[in-house]
Amino acid sequence: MSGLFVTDDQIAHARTLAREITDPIFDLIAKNTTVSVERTVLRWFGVDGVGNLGAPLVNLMVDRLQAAGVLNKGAAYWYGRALRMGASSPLDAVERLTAAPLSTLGPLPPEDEAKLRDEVRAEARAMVQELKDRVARRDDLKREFPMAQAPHKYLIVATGNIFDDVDQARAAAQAGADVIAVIRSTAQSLLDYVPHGATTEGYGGTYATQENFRIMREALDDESRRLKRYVQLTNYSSGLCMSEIAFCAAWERLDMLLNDAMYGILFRDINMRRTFIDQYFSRRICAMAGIIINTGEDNYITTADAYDAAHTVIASQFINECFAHRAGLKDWQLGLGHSYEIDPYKPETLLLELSQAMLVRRCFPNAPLKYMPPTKHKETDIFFSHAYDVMADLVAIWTRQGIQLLGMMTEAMHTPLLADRYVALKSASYLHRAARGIDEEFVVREDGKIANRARFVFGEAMELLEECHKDGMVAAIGRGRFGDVKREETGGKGLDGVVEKAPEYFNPFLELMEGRA
Amino acid sequence: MSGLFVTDDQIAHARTLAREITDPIFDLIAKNTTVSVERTVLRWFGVDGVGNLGAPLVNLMVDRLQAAGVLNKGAAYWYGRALRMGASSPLDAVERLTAAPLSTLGPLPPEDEAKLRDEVRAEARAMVQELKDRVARRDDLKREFPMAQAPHKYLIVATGNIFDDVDQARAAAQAGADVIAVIRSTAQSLLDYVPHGATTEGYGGTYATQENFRIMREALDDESRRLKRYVQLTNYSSGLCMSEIAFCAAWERLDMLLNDAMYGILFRDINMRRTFIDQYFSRRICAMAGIIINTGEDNYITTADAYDAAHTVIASQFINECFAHRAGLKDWQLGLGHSYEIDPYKPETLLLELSQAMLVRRCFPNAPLKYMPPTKHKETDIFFSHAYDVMADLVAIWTRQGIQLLGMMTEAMHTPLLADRYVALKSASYLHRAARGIDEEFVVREDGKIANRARFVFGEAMELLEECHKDGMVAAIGRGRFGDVKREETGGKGLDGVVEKAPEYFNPFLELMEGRA
Amino acid sequence: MTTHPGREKHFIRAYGDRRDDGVIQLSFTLPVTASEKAKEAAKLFCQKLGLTDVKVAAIERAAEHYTFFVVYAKANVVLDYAEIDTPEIVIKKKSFDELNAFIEQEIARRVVVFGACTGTDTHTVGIDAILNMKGFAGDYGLERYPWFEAYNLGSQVPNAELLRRAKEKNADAVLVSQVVTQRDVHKDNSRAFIDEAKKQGVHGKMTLLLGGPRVDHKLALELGFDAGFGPGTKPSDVANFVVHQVLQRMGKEQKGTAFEGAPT
Amino acid sequence: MTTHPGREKHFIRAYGDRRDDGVIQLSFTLPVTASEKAKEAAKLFCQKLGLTDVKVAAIERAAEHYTFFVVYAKANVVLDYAEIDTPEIVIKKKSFDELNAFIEQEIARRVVVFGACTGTDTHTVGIDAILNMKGFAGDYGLERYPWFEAYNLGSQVPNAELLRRAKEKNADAVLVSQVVTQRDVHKDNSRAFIDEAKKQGVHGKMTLLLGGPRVDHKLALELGFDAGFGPGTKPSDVANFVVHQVLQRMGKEQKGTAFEGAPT
Ligand code: B12
Ligand code: B12
Ligand SMILES: Cc1ncc(COP(=O)(O)O)c(C=O)c1O
Ligand SMILES: Cc1ncc(COP(=O)(O)O)c(C=O)c1O
Repeated sequence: MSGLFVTDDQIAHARTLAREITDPIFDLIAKNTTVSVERTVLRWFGVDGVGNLGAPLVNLMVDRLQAAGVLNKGAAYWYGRALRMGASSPLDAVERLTAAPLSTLGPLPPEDEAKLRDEVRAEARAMVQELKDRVARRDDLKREFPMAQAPHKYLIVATGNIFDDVDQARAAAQAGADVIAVIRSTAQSLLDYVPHGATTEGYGGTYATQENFRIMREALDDESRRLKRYVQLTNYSSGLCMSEIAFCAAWERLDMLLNDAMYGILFRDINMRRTFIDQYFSRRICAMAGIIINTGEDNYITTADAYDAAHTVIASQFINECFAHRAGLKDWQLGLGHSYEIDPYKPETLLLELSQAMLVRRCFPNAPLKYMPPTKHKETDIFFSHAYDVMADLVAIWTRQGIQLLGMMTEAMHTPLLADRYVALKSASYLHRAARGIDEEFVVREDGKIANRARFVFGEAMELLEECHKDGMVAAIGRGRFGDVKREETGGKGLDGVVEKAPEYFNPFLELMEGRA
Repeated sequence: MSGLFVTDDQIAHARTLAREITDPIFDLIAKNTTVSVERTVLRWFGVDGVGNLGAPLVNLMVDRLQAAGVLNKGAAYWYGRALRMGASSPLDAVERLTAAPLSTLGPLPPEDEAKLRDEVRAEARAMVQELKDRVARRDDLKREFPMAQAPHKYLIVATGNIFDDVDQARAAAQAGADVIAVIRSTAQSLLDYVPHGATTEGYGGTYATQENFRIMREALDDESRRLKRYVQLTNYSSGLCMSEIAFCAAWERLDMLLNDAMYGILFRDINMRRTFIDQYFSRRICAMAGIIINTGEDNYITTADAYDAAHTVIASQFINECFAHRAGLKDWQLGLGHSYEIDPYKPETLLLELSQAMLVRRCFPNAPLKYMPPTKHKETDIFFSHAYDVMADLVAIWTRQGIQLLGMMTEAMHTPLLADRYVALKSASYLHRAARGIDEEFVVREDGKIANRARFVFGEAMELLEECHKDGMVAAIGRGRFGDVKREETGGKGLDGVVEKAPEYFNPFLELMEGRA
Repeated sequence: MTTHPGREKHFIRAYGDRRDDGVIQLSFTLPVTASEKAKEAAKLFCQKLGLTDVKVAAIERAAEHYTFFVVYAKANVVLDYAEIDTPEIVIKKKSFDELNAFIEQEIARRVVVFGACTGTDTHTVGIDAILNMKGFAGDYGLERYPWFEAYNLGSQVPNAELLRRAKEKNADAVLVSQVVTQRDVHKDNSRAFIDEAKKQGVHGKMTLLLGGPRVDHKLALELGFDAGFGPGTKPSDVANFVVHQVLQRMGKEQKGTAFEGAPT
Repeated sequence: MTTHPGREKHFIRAYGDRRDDGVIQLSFTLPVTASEKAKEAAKLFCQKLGLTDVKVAAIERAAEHYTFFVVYAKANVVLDYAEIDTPEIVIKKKSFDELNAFIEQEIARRVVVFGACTGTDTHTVGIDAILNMKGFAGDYGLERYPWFEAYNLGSQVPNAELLRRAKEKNADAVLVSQVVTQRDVHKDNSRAFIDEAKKQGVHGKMTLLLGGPRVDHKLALELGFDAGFGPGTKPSDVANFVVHQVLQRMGKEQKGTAFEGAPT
């Protein structure tokens, strides 16, 4: 692919721009924390469960710290204080902390402060090790039962009831699914807490809870053994609880997570600062837990027109990649999102889609990429929609997508029926079998429509990156450059959950993940 | 395409072989006529209608001539004699001829013989002119309402009832069909006469009759005007009445005909000699009437395995082409048949199918080609079968097929429902729109699997041609080289309808069509 | 649409390959393991639907304990097409310019509309198509009409807030979009909207419209809206409808007048 | 296949997205012009089939006067899966070698079979798959069995001729293939075959088998054959069946013994 469409220098320049575009955001990230990051810290120490009124204990504790104006020291610090107060368990620590008049607790003597930090660090190190051990178990299973060849066929289940989801996930796996995604209940991303326990009611999907993750992964472990083929699990972390969900997912050995640096901002009207800070911590966790992230650029072209906005996908991928690299993610973990979404009534759409997918491959040769099927222009005529999906299957195998969401012929109507998944899997298997290696059969003409379109889109993407570079991400988002959606820096949900770090801010997990401890 | 896979010399060599392979067959053709050829001559003079028992008048007359042992002079000669006996009309001529004791009619004085021939020739010339005028009307309509871009989407109707067929043909045209084929009733090819009049009963299809042709073409003329897009009509001429049906089709302004030099031999066990002689006269008519012929190589790989027998298709196409050229057909009239029939459970079938279709394109760059969809490996799972058809749509547009039969998702079950055609048309239109021009976007790698496979298949085809060249067509067919079907030169139906020409054999239409008069 | 004077009977059946052959296609899944027995069950299933000539074409092992079937069969259902009612069109739909001119003359003030995707639904593409400048399928959105004053509040707007804001501006119409329909969440939310409208005392005063891919006029009426708009709705349909409603509320047009493009 | 001791009830419904939701998919064409009225007709059509929650998803203009519909709806059909009968397997199917050895020992002569595609049908691929060396899907054809003597007469063979030739060789079984089924031509031809067999006095003496993509065991029995074989039949199924038949005719096995691979 090297040399195709654009020069390596042009691509390197895009990466430089992305780095400089994200620089100011990394300042912001360095200086601030959020309620969700702090809740994640507590979860990692083992604080689980819910209070009397159903609110998670981590929320009770962090809300209290925030109300007392001391969250800026970091929940880990207060957790340590609680331990020193004699807490016998994380739960006990929560109780002690929520009971004590925090604001009155001044700093300890310097040596005690240091000791506290050392103790807490030691515990954090142990918890990180435990996480790593859990992840290692997943990797063992993967080695024992290797996955099928890419593109990994990604199927969603979305009954609302985790037990029904398990049934359907097993069925999908038996029919050939490589990755199961449990779609979240509508608007969960706007909840500033992670629901608790196994859930059986949801709209448009099932709540993402740690227990649901555990139940599903357990079922898929079992199914992987039966099928002698490792079946991956994914869920969604973008939203107000990005890092907490990342933690739950890591702990429960999920394989992938939908995790985008900007999705919450654009599509859920979550505050920018909040999102940028949360995504960083969540990605650090993904990096450590060997979770493949899936970004959401495909969403841009469900609102904006896929032909006109093709360049926004590319520009955003460079930015998302940079955010990811700076959070320690490796290329193999980057399921950068894009999709087959151009209006099928336009001429030469297969050329256009190939052009776009090849351009993405060209720019990100080592990333698995996550390819989405047509959704917006799907018709209720299931036979047409099926044919339409088949072409996306072709482009996926042609451009060696690592992860391919299978299109559903009933996309325009309802969340998939069991049979819809079966139909999609059977056709995608056929396409993958039939067209595997097709990319090696042809040389793309540099003077053709595919190449010209790719160069044009890349050029527009560069302009957009230049604009972001010049005026800043905030301004570009403000102008609706991504997905036709405009957002303000101080607008949206969750800004009140952003807290400026105190100079003595303490987060041993971050230290460990950043390699500072 | 020039230079792709094989050299121009290799292709030229294949053509030389084909020519030499067909040489002995052209001797046979020159020396013999058949009952069907002679019936065609009478039809052309306007002998129409059926006798008391429903047998066509041309059959009554030719059977009588044959019984009397005088058919070797040619039906035209006896038609001339009847005229000289005072026949006032073709019908009257039939009556006089069938009444007179033919065997007793010795030759006329030489100058009368010459005069008779001149008169008959003059009439033949007039009838040829009338045919040409009719064809010109078709061409005018085509100019007024230009056809859609190729691949021309070819759809079949097969109700058994010509009036229902009309309904469905109109519906298909409205939904986007470019060519309508009326499938013949099962086993019509084995009838040694052409049924008469409009028919409403048939199995697996509708009888091919001149009146049915007229009815359908009239309906499509009307539909072409309404849609402002010329809609073509085709039918089947292979069989025991190959040339008669060709005449009926030419007269009724059909646009295409299924017409293969060997189909009847292989798939209907019709005698070889009979078929070779009939095909020649029928193709002469097609050449004159601007009818595009469709050959039947696709059938080989419904009986033999499509992967193993790929080369038989290529070899046969060279032979069919040669037969066609030698009957005056131009390249634009050669709808050489091939198809997308490889078992879809094999790996890399898209590469294999592309290879085959590109090879055919490479060998016959100026022929429209007729591409058939998958049939044999179609499943009763209509959703899978639909996806499978979609890939054939892709290969069709990619390799610029002139004529594309659309696959039916219900192929494995029943002759198409109205809805099946609609579904196929909508998807094929999408594919044609989406992938038009894709061939110009890529250069095929000469070291890839596609090219290697093409060269391998071409090599095998050359071997088969060499074998036919060395041992003769008859021997090759005897060994089951084509379609896994073995036939003997004197086996099969219809050999008794072959008649050696007398030295004074007279056929003014043949003279005209061969440019000898 | 064919009209049937004097309501002559017009019997129709399903058309497979011949008039009145009744052939239809079905597919469904049964929670059983693929087998001959499963096939028999599929056949029986169709027979219980009153189908005859049942051909269980495909028996696909969708999963260990699920079998997917494709069936062709005959439905012995006959309908009298003449009996199916659709309102007769009385007033022709007005074009963009005609409608603006008409409002200027007949209403003499800008028509105010508010719209949003309410509840937890975030699918704004539909309501944007109706309200935003750009419109839908080449048909301008209401913001583009000089004689409309259109407010699009976006997605996930609480019902109460949408109504409150509409009331503040004395809106003529409120447009609610509902796209997520799983387990009838759109109906629940729509009912909640109507309850809220009653509470705020605007029900029956403002024109309340419901729209979305699984919305139809009948459903919307049942839920207490003035009209419902389904897939493929054009902004101009909505604009025309709202203007007719305003005229009717002004007493300038008879209630229930049928017009072209009206929801059915 | 699950067995249900004591025939416990085992109720099943269609499974769409949830157990027992009853969701099924339909598609069909009505001979009317695409319109709202047509949509209403499609809905009514489905309701007349007893379906509820009818969602007419797609209304496609298949032609001027034909509309194609895709519908999702709920079928309120419940089946007791335990009530569906399938014979219990008593004898295991024998492999190629086992069967040959078995014939040698128990029958002690070659089993003679004749096969053809009769009437006007020219689809030989199916009968070839059963009889020819090559066989089908890796399973050898009867010609390959040393203890079978198989004659394949090809296609378009008149019924009378097939029977005559089989009688001449004292055949144990005659195999008829019927692939073209339009307007039940296969049934007509099969009936004609049975009439001819009666006329020639071989009915009830030789084993008569019918096969083809739309053939099933039930249908074949109804038509007067000893068995019917449908799509996916393997030559070994047929070989085993014929051997059981011969044994039964010899009185070495009880009539009606159920065995693995028997037609159902
Ligand atoms: C684009 C899209 C998204 C985008 C939305 C972006 C945005 N800002 O709108 C994104 C990616 C964010 C998204 C997310 C989700 N989506 Co979504 N999405 C779609 C998709 C692909 C297209 C919808 C669309 O834009 N249609 C085009 C518009 C123009 O059509 P329309 O909405 O029908 O509008 C027309 C008419 O209905 C009418 N109309 C609509 N509203 C109104 C209002 C009034 C007053 C009037 C007069 C007319 C009117 O006029 C419009 C023009 O004609 C559909 C699948 C499909 N192809 O339909 C799924 C779909 C709607 N989504 C679905 C789901 C489940 C979700 C999620 C809940 C999934 C999840 N759990 O993560 C999420 C969360 C959404 C939430 N909380 O609401 C399901 C809904 C299933 C169901 N029937 O309940 C669908 C059907 C996909 C599927 N098959 O599963 N989605
Ligand atoms: C190949 C083929 C042809 C070839 C046949 C070549 C040949 N020598 O056999 C050609 C191209 C010549 C052809 C022609 C026609 N065909 Co055709 N053809 C097919 C096709 C694509 C595949 C059939 C096949 O080979 N299947 C593979 C074999 C292995 O499967 P099978 O036959 O079911 O056999 C298995 C079992 O059923 C069983 N079995 C079968 N017979 C027997 C017998 C016994 C005793 C036993 C125990 C078991 C057994 O065992 C086999 C192995 O498991 C089908 C469509 C499809 N995909 O099914 C159409 C199809 C069968 N053809 C069809 C038609 C209409 C025709 C024509 C009549 C069309 C026309 N008017 O021109 C002609 C004429 C045929 C005639 N006069 O009979 C229709 C039949 C419609 C219907 N249901 O009535 C089909 C379904 C296509 C369609 N959808 O329209 N055809
Ligand atoms: C990157 C990303 N995150 C999250 C989601 C889903 O989020 P929500 O639960 O808010 O619908 C999506 C949906 O497509 C996504 O692309
Ligand atoms: C070349 C050719 N001729 C004729 C036919 C049909 O002939 P028949 O009417 O004998 O089935 C076919 C069928 O595919 C064909 O390919």
